[in-house]
Amino acid sequence: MARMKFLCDADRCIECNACVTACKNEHEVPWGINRRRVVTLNDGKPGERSVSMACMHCTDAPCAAVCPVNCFYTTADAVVLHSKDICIGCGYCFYACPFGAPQYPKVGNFGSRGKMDKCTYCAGGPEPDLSTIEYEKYGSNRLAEGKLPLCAEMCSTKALLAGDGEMIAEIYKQRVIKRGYGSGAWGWKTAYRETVAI
Amino acid sequence: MLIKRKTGGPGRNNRQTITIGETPRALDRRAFLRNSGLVAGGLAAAGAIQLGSVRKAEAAGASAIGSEVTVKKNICTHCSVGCTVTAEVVNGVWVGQEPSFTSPINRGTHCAKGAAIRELVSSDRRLKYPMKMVDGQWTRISWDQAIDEIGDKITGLRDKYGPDSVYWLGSAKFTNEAAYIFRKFGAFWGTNSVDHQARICHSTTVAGVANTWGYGAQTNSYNDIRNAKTMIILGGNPAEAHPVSLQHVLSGKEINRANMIVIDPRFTRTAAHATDYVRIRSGTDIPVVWGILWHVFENGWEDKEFISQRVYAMDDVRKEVAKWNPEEVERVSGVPGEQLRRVAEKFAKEKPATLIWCMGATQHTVGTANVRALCILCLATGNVGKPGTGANIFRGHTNVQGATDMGLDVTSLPLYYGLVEGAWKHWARVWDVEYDWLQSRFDEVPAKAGRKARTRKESMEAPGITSTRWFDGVNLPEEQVDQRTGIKAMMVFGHGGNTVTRLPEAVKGLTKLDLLVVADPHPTTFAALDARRDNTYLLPICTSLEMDGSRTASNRSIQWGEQIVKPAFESKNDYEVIYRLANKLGLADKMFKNIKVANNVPEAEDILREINRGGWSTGYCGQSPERLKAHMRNQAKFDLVTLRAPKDDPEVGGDYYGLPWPCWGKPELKHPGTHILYNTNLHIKEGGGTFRARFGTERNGVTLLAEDSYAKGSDLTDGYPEFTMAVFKKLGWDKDLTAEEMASITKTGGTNIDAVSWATDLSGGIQRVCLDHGVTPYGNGKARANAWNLPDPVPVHREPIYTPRPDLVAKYPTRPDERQLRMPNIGFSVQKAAVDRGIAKDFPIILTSGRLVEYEGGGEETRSNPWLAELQQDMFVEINTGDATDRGIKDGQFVWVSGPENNAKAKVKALVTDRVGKGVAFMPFHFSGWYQGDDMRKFYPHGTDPVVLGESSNNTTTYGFDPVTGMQETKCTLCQIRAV
Amino acid sequence: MKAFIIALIVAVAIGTLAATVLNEQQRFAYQAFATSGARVSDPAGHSNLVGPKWNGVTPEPEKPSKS
Amino acid sequence: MRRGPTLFRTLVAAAALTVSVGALSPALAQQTKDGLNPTGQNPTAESVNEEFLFKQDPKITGRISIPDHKAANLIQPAGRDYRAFRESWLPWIGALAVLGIIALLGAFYLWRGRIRLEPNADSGKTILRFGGFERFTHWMTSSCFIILSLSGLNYIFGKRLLMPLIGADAFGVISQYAKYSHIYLAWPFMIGVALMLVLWIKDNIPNRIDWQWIKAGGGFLGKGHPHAERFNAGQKMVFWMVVGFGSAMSITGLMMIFPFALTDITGMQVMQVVHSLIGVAFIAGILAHIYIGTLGMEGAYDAMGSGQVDLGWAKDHHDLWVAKEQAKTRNDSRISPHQVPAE
Repeated sequence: MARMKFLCDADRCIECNACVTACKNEHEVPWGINRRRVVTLNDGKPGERSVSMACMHCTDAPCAAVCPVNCFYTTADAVVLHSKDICIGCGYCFYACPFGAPQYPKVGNFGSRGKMDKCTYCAGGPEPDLSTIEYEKYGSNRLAEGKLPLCAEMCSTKALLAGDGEMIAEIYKQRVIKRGYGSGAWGWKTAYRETVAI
Repeated sequence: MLIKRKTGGPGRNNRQTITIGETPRALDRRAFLRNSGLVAGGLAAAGAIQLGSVRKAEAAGASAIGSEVTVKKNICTHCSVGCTVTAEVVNGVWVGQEPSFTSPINRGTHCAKGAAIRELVSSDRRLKYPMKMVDGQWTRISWDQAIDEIGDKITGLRDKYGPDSVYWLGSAKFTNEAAYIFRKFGAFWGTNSVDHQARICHSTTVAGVANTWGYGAQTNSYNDIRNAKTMIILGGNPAEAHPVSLQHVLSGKEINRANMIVIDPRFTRTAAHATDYVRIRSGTDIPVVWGILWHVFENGWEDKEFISQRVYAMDDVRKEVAKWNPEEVERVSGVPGEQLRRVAEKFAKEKPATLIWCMGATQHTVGTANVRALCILCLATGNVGKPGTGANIFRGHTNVQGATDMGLDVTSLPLYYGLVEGAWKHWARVWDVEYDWLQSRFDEVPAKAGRKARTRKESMEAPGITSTRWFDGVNLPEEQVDQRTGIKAMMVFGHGGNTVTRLPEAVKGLTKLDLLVVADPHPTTFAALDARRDNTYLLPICTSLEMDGSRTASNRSIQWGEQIVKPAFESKNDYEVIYRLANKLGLADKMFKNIKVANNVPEAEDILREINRGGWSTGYCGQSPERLKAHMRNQAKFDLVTLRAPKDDPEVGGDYYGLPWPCWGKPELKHPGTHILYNTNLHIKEGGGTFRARFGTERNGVTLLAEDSYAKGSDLTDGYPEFTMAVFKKLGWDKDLTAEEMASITKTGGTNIDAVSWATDLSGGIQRVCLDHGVTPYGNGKARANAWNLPDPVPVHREPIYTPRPDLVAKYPTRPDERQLRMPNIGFSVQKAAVDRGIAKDFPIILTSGRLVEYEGGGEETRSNPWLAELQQDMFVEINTGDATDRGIKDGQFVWVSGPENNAKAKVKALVTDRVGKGVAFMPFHFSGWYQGDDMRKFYPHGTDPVVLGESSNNTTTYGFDPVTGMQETKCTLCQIRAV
Repeated sequence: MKAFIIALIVAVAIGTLAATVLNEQQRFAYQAFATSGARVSDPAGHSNLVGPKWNGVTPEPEKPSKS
Repeated sequence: MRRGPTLFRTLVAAAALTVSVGALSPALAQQTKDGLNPTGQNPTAESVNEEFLFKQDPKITGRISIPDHKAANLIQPAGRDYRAFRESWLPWIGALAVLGIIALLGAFYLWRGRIRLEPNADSGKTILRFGGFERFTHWMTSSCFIILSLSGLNYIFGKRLLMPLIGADAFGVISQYAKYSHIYLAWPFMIGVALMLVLWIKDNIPNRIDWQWIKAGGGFLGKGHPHAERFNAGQKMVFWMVVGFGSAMSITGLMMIFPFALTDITGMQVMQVVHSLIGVAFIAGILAHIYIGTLGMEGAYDAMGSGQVDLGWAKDHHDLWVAKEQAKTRNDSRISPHQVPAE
């Protein structure tokens, strides 16, 4: 079974934000919730790199572990999803998440911030695949259609890779060997406790 | 490279395959629900409601519900890369976007704008119905009323002030067909004041490049950059302006381990990926290029064979370059000699090398000269006309190349036929109207201010007023404007109002206009500056995603876009609005004589056929709608790097993707198009070519024709002039023409058949015969290092009007005051005054401008798109950390940016960053809706205000125009920044 | 006992008051993450992901998924 | 056992490193000259990497254009440490604290049994120990505390104990309401703690008598009753525990109710850790308090029940206080210094 991962090749990422708007487009994500974002490091200085980040669908995901109501589950593709019916919007997952993925419809106070929302790896939620209710709560389910997350599919420079971890690691490895440099698989150590060895 | 999951088909079946291999820890979502046990109240019950999706169930092909998903392909309306947009449409609603993996240009990818483009057609901020301003209030009117009133008003203005009193501003977002009929409309109306955005982006490129080697366009393509071993990106930030192009740039960089040199005043997102970054002072491009060439010549790195065979007067350049020794270059531009030596060596020796430039090179008072210098750098190093080389000019809008080709330009007719009698007669023949009638439409201009009177014929051949100066055409005393009266009415189609410099003066101009018509999907800045009380109309136009037609990408590939959905709300497409207006004015029968019109909508395919019938000069003759549609159907067959389809393909065999012009001869000839211009290593039938013999055969006894250089397989093995019947007769090739072709040529030529040329022969016979002989119809000339017809035949450095280095002005002054394009250009006086008044002391910071990836152009459209607007919510100025500290400015706080003219000021947020050097500030130019500190949101018609508003960078920009094209200076002026 | 009952009533009253005040000052993500340059349309029309009332409650099922 | 301390170590290290980052950055900054920077770096070769950035700071932060500053954090591995604490440590600490105190009390009960009233001359008469407002304050705070602690424990143990019993959906709904009650009832609790502080602080200042009381084992261990004022040392400890833990819970709780208002993600994690650790300790402490106030000692409950206690009991346990009260009554005919008219 495939073990789905994201890998952002920072030596390709140009902070074009296509991944961000592709996500908005695909799932009709409202203003204020960013399932994916691009962070620029060392801005304006030589060595500047941008990295597109969303839920990394960690191995042994911290969000799932700390959730007081166990609303998370991991699919056979190793995608970390959650149930908005069970979620109580407590925000613990955000504290535990190394990548800042969880978002809430309301901000200001902890009380009634609504159900957590995060990147689903375009794999919907616990409702029946491709149902309206699934779409409305979690967005579309491209995985069930045999497609990959739209952010990666639309990445302007093919910096953001999505797919089976071993395959995308291999692609990245080939790239680094070909071009002679690479700033690494950002977040992999934290998310998957492994990195792409070149 | 992405991996599509191979297991299973779409939909539910696929899910099954996933659950089968379930690992013990993994939980299928249904299993998860099952395991969740006791169902509590209504919360979980929701899961049982409404099975089957309105949207994705169908998208996945699981046709549980009847309606079908149709897939439509169009072209992204933003930059010029030409990304294919694949839309999923259900019941006439655009419900989803899919990656266009088969497009050889974007290969499924998009930038932020392209990935969010679906929102454009359903945006709640669109203009929904025609509106008219009555006593300062926007009121809804019908289309019929709008066309009637506008038609009556412009007719009245024409009768009173002449046709030149109405200015026709077109759009780079037009399809080729709309651009073409807009230009045709201008001709039928009787004015040459028909312009569009190319004026303010690459007009200097078109002028400079065309004057060097023939055609003013990107010589190679985005894809071809993959072949380059060295690339210089000068004055461009494609990472933000053309993100998808970076896919090719970075792949090329990786595959070839290529040098990627970025020359820019700003450490851009592109520069972050460079192998060498050269920071220059804004406006010193020529010293830098000459500085590079100095090392090239000094070390003998130039391509001597190439120069002797294919370049005219390189020695004139050597003389100028000799002045730019490393010390002088460093003194003027700040770049140390050693670095430029490295750049020079790489560019000259690690070949193929390509030069990429954008508006950082073009938007200057020396824009044309900059472009010329860049071309000369390519010529000197032999980096033109081969894969991986060339001047890869990244243009700005989806169809700015096409709209330029279609003649939305004050100096030309469609397809670069100049405003000369022969050209007018050519188009009169194509249009099937009397030349004399066309001439009668133009104005007679009385003598004034010491200038001679102008006849109708002279008016017909006089370039119009540029879009950069339209408000000067309103504001200036009438005797200074070289036409009967100043401009009285603006007809603005798809063009933002905030994109021209000196906005405060544009506002003044707006108040004085007798009529303002804005035809656009959004109200635009023109409509929202609170400058007018009445005689203002807004016409809702659909986006080009809602219409059929072709678009020419920067690489000259022409792509057919099909209507994705019907025009939203009450909006209409450009074809219909132009047709209705022509109809109202009584011009429709003549204008659309040979074009099919159904329900007031001219058919795009038929317009393209008319373009094919007249577009010989640029090789727009072979791209029939049928061929273009076949290309869109067969996108997957084109090679990523060569853009060529395999020869054996039944539909598109051997073609280059999008039949990049020139695509010679009639469509039946099946010319493949020209991927790389001036490539002598290919037969012309395979897309080869030579430099264009456009400027005669010799000058002062020196030949202008190529020597010992010719395209592969050519019957003529030396330079040759462009082909006319006279030349044909000399060569005896006239016998190769068919009787039918001869009849057409005879009809065209009339009494002087010898003058019929490859560009005016409507039969296509001359081009066909040329192809058979392996020669380029336009001749085989030399590229010009000395363009004697330009103000600076060999580019020389001239300091910006507002320069931070007044000490250099004496040695490098701007050009003297002169009259250009019906207007005075008093740049010299302004520069002198600025130096005398010590402006550089009060305004010590260089202000430059540029693009953001999220927005485009004037930005009304993209700022109305919430998915994009969320990412850039505030107009800002990038200010160097040091400058910010000196002024006590913190990141994110509001500051006033003030400019040296009109007491201009702008309230923007500070973005403190080292992207800009000390003494440099940068502002993006996409914002509008705040004016000198005031929020103008309430002036937009209700509900049509863009999501994000901000100060326009042009509130603070200043005087300065290129002498050749009237290009404005946006990249180098001065400002002061203070905390609010 | 009276003190105990009153204590419970007052506790609930203060709790309710706190709930009201906290909910009152609660800000939607689209408000919190918008600046003075932007006027964001009320995303109530957006039925996706966060529910029509932006409270995380399951959206009305009869709403069309996209319009 | 290793991850818990790591979190705190990183926190300390974070503070220490903030200084050194400032020292490092000039080396990276561009050299500028006259508004120009023609230094010709090779931006590709100098690209930053994760390892380098983690050496500077335990979390990687950059620039982002959306106005959500949290989003500028790219990677914060401390989330893993937070998780390790919450999932590997906290349940054990919590269980140990709560079950441990129950076990201790059980053992104590078995050993000592219920401490009975010792009838003496004054038995049968009563004296007002807590006025109505005092009792109101106590019960408001304590009832809130019970709900807070139950809903609080639910965050830790709910999914382990309750969820398997009733299923995810029902548990989700219950937890949702538990969360609401936790947040909203925190307010009367905080008010209650504040009132207690005001009402009882003057009777709770530690003094020498307390020392004697402690030395005498509070009367639990030895024979006879050591002297005590209104509150003996044990009660004072409960008071200060309530005030101290209550304030700590309030501060950390408020920080969590208004997330990111005053602190960043690291701060939020620290608040979480502190809140939960003190929480379980508090629960354990209060369990002991409940024991001694009800089951553990006959007669003690009346103090908060009706407010009237057996005078004999009072004289045994709070002899100095009774003496003072009786002296007052003689002087100005008042029984209780805290009389509430409504009662």
